[in-house]
Amino acid sequence: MRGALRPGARAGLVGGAVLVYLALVGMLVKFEELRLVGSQVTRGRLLLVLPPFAASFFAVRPRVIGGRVEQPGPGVALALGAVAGALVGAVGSVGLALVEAIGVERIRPVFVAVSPALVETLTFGRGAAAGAAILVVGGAALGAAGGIWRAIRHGLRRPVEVGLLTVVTLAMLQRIVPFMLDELRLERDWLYSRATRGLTWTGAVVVLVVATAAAAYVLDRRERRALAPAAEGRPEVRGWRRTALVTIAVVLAAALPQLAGSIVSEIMGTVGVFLLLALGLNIVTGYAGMLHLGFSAFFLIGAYAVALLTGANLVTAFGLVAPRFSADLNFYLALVLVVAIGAAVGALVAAPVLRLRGDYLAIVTLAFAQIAVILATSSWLQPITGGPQGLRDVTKAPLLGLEFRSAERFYYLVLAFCVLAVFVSWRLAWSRVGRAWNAMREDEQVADAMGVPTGRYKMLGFAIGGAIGALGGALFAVKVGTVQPGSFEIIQSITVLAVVILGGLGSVPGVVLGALVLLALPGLLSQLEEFRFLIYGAVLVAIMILRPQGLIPNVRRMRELREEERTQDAWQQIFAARQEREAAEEAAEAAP
Amino acid sequence: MSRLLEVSGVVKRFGGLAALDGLELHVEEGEIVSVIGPNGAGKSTLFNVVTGLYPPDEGDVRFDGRSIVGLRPHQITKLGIARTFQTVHLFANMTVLENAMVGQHCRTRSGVFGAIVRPPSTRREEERIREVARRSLAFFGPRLAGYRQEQPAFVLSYANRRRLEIARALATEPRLILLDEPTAGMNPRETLEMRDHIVRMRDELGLTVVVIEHDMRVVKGVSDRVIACDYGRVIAQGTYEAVAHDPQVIEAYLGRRAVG
Amino acid sequence: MSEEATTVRRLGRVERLPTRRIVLTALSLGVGAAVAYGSYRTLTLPAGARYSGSAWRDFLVLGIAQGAVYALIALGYTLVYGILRMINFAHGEVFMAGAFGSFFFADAWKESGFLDRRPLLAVLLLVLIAMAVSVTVAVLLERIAYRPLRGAPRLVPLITAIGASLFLQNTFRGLFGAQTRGYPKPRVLEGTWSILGIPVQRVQVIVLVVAGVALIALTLVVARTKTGKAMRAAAQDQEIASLMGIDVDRVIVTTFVVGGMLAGIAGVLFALTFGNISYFMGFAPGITAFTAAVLGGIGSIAGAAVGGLIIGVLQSVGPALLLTGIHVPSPFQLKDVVTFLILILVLLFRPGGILGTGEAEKV
Amino acid sequence: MRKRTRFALVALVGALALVGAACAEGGGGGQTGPTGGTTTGGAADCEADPFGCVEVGAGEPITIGTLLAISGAVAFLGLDSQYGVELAVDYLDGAFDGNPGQIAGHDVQLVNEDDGCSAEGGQAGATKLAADPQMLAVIGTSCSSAALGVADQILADKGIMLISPSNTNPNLTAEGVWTGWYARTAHNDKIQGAIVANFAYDELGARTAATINDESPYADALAAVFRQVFESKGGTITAAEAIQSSDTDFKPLLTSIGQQSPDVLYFPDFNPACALITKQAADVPGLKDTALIGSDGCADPSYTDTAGDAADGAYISQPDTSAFQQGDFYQNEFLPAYEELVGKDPTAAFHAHAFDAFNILARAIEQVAIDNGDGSISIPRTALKDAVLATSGYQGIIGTITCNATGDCATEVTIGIYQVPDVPFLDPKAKPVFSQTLSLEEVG
Repeated sequence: MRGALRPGARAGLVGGAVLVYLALVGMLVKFEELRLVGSQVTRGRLLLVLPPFAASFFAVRPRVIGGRVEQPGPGVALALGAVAGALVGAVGSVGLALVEAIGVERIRPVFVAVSPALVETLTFGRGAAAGAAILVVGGAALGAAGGIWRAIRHGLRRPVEVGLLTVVTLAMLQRIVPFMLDELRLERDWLYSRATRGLTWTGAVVVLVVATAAAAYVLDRRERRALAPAAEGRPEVRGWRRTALVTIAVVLAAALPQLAGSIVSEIMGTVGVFLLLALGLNIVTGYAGMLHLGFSAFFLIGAYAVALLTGANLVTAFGLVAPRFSADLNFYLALVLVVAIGAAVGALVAAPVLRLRGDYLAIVTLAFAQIAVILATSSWLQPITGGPQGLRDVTKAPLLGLEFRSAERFYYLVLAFCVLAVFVSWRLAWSRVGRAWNAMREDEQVADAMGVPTGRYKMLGFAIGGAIGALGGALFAVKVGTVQPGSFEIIQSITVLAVVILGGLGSVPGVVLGALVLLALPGLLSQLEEFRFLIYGAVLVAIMILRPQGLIPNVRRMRELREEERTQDAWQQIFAARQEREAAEEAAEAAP
Repeated sequence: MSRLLEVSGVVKRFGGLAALDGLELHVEEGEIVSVIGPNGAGKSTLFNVVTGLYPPDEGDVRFDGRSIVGLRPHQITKLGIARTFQTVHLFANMTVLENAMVGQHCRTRSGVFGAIVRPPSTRREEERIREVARRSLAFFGPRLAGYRQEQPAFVLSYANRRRLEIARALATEPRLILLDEPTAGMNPRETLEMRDHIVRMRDELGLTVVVIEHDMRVVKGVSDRVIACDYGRVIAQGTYEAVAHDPQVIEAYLGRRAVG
Repeated sequence: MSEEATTVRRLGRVERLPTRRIVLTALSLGVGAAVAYGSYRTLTLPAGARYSGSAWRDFLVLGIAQGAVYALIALGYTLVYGILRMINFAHGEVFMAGAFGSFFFADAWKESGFLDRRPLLAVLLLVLIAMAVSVTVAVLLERIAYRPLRGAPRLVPLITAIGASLFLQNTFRGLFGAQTRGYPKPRVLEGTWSILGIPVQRVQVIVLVVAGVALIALTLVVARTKTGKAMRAAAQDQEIASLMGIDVDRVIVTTFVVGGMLAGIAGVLFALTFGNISYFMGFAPGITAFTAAVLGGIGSIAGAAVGGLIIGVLQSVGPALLLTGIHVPSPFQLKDVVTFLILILVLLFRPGGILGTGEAEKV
Repeated sequence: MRKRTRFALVALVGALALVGAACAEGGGGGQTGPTGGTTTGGAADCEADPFGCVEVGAGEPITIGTLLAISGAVAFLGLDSQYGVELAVDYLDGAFDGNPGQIAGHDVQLVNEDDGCSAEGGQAGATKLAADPQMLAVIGTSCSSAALGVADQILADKGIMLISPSNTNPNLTAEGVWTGWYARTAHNDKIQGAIVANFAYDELGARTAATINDESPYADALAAVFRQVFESKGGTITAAEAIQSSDTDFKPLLTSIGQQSPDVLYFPDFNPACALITKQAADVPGLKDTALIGSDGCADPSYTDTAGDAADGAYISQPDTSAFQQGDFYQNEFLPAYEELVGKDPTAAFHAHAFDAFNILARAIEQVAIDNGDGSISIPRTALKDAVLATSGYQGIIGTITCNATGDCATEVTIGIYQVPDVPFLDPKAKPVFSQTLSLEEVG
């Protein structure tokens, strides 16, 4: 029995550590205020409930024992869960006791989040002893619930999980969805309360029921389809469905500002700008295989170039003045120049460093980006770049009398260029040029020996990547209307690289999805306030561990993966066969 | 017959060690020449120098009468020299067909504009690339045909990887092909098959072939002429029989008497 | 001769001239001329505007001290890179963690007077504490963020490293607050000591001594001990090393432990030199140290040390020497530009870094 | 695969929720939406107001946004202001007791966004805040770059007042740039720059000066104003240097400045740069007799913590709040409450400005809110803006607040020059060595 409870103890301690972490880092208190459902379910309370529940959920996970998957039965699950949950509570109580013993005022100079408010939260306003008791007992109860939950049949559990997740998501989006509903002129008071701003209980229940039912239906259908033998003629159906899906996607993309309103348009505008950058980087890193850590340099070049070419003003302490060099071109004319500049700079930077191996190239590109930012900030170039204060009054890209000032309009501008860039990327991928890049990425020397002029193709990759990146920069300048060096720090390069790798190196749909996930999610979840980057970092780590090949791996890597699965299958078969044999031998031995 | 390849006085040093030490050899058009010699004799270095991967320290390499020293590997490939590698180097994640299509790179020219706009000329060219690649793969009969062409290269068996590497070289439409141990790691049946293919390369495709080979049955079966190397020099050349009985060659292979 | 000509013609666009060599030569000549000109103009400025000899000496000493800290951080990058071929972007945060961890003790000991009473012991203890904290963070980092990705595509751990870096920064902000804090220094370390007749900041002396000892210790460990051998073996080829009975996982953990220890030392030295810490402090030195590791030849221990020193000196001497004379406003703002340009130049001529191996790929 | 399905499901359920909502509307729902709510007293005002009214139903909170730099390297600045706002909400009932007070009988709901201290951060945050039809006003931004031409314009387009506690860039309230919906309790750089120049030239008798500014627009502008005024008075600028705020090693730079031995070195930066400059300047022979002057960006305890003894005798320019500190509110009530909330001394100098900004806003709301008699109120947007801009003679922590025609509410600013260790962030009763009051008109 002691051995059996070990996973519970381990999960409980980890869960306790998480609870303490959440408390110390200040999330528990900070998140208290936001109400998710009614006035009872708050973000902070949800956070408090989560560790014991999750700990027991993990404690009760199926284990592979002796090659067989074993799912603990309900009784064991209950016990294990309760142990795990109680331990989480106990760890919290120990922390609480420590705080009481040492005194809040003495801990606080070190751990700033240990405040009377935190103690209040953790003791539920009832004093230390009662608080500790509540933590342990409540933890055990939650843990037991978590254990039982895990023991429930998958087919029942899954839909409810989806339902709950939906409720929480909608509640977290309380500063977006209600306004969307408003803009669509839909009644929303039944769903979102005006007093708490969160979901109403009615709304939450309705959403839960609907989402659960929908999930159950979909999951059930999928399972059944998976079991059914492949029907004939399905490829055509698929083709038809794909067309329909693409059509729906296009219509949705086109109607997005009308449907979703300004916040989503704004976020999508940012996503679009970064998508352009990511597509550019995807050509350099994904197609041609050269690690580029300083892609924000093209972003900067595009933005400054368009600002200077279309007559933006310098910001100084004494008002706005014209930069020392500038032109007053039409935006679209300027854009052609900007793209050319981006390509030229890309090629020029690449030229001297073509021989460098991957990581050295990475640091050189990083240096290149740093140099660009420092020069843009410098007093030396201030008469042109405006130094720290930058340039403002960038053109709003008037086209036939139409300006792209509002987030909704800008969305269309950036959408158009994104579609263009996706098209170009896609065409390039499946062409002689794309093949040459691919060969180079696989093995540079052999590609050279097979007749691919690798130097030229590297430069070409940099040039095209740079051109697309500069285009992104130009649109960024139009979007913000202001160009400042602070917008082009290294972190932007890193974000773009993360988009490409997260999405799947070399995969255009992957890059699109990566941009949506990495840039839209933090924008949407602004509920996380100052903890945004903390959670962003954690999510980045988690996603990469769970899906190292990217969200949508490119076709070539997908093949690689299937192969892995196949080998795994083979191993399992061998393993199973051996087990069978061993079992038979054992049986034979046991027989008299 | 004219001299297609002429290597004269080539020296290539790595650190203090001379892998090629004043190597002299030539290959006539339409010939099949085997290069033999013990490990470290400089055979692969010879290929690397000829194909431009290593610049020679001294000496000259002439192809079809012109010096090709200082040219980049892709330029040499474009002139008509193709090669395979001692250890297989495929583009593992590309399909079999794509691997062969890369070989056509130097014979085609459509660029970024063509890729994006895809005018009729590009489409025709792409069609041609595909055609040549298929033909090169078809050289090995059913081995690399059919569904295999859409598979990624890394799923191929070892022998097929060797074959694909040769097919990729053939797809560059060379005049001279350099094969670096094409039968290494193959079983006896596959080895014999490869021997026939080497002969077919000259007879059917009209290629000049230089092959580095350890398997003496193959060497005997294909060679018009055999060149034996040791210490970066040619120690004997001539017919198989002559070279095989050359005392210097025998000594090189059977080991030198230790000094003293 | 005529044959040559026909070849060139037939090759068409194909170049025969070693373009690269020409470009490189032109570039080096240009840069050399610019450096010479800039230095000449600076050194011949009118007497009032010219730097005195002691100013140059101070620049140099400062650069070396700063460089020693960079070198310690750079070693963390180099060690991890050597074995995992991965840029550990979160290493700057490991460094920050050490400085932060020791801060609270330093602060308390300043209050209690222990720091001034027994400065040597106190600093030693601070270093140990910082090492402990940094090692903990480094090992957790490896366990949670990197180990599950062993064998994943090469760039993937780079992203988890970035994620971990953000996570750690914000964790420290949440735990200990957002503001910059003053890091106390034992009174003994105020002021200067005279070494060979040159007045040197006492803290800088400590920095140089500690960094030197750490470097020598590390070199000995890697060269002499069994663990060191295992590390070198794993750096050569993990697979073979594991076949030879080396527990590669353990070697990797050891690497992170060693890197963490050095980062912890660097953290305290940095905090003592500049007297302040903040949760953001790891980022900029991290990038610089990484640059130093590459400049010296990433994967090479001596390279990291040399790279760190060169970068330190370049940053403090470079802008003054090269830019003042040609009247670029605010030359020190451009110190990173100077540093990075020199880095690029070095890599052009020595693609493997100053002490790096060329590592020619074999076909 | 599993995950993708889950995302798809979430999307599907979202769509279903929309459909559900549509049905609810069709069926009448049975709940009353405030948009259709009846207004009695304020109907005329609301109709007259080009931006209409914000209707706050009975029991519903008043929504006020903050748009401050709460993450990244400048989090210390934005969080400090945010705490100021939170304390102001707490103090609405006249006591710092942890229980929030009310405005016009309604709770206050704060919606916090991050301005990222950048133009694009300001744009994203302002767009999100502006999308909320209930959004009445926003306290922000922390950084001038987030407001200038970005947040100020986006919010103005929606008739949402933006009141900044810490923007000091002169352009924001400059003729032709001011949006009409922007006000600030922070002092215009023009005043601080001018007073520091006066102090240096007249009081210290300095004739040569050097400046060091970091890459923030704040520092760049302040240093520029200082240089201009100092030169216009007849002084000479020997060096106008710039640094990166992440730099730690300023010795070479200071040595080069020391070549000219200027009488004054002005560095309007943030810590740790301020502190490191001060500390390292002590070791530079050329700067032995140079007076060091930092700005309000330097004014927090880490300045002296880091610089140590080297800071002794250095000057810090910051708003002279001594007159009000003697009133004890700041010392005896505000600061303890701040420490209670945050667990630390203030990290920056603008919490008081944020507190005051919120209070003039709250006062204006009280003034213009129209009580509909049923517990709901209507707040006309334009009237609210006018009421804020009409603030006159309000006694805040930072002094008497009177807004001028272009939104500068700290119009008569008293900047004190303090000398370490006699500085407010070390000794709350500190007295400045020099104090001057200038109005915006005087500095032009």
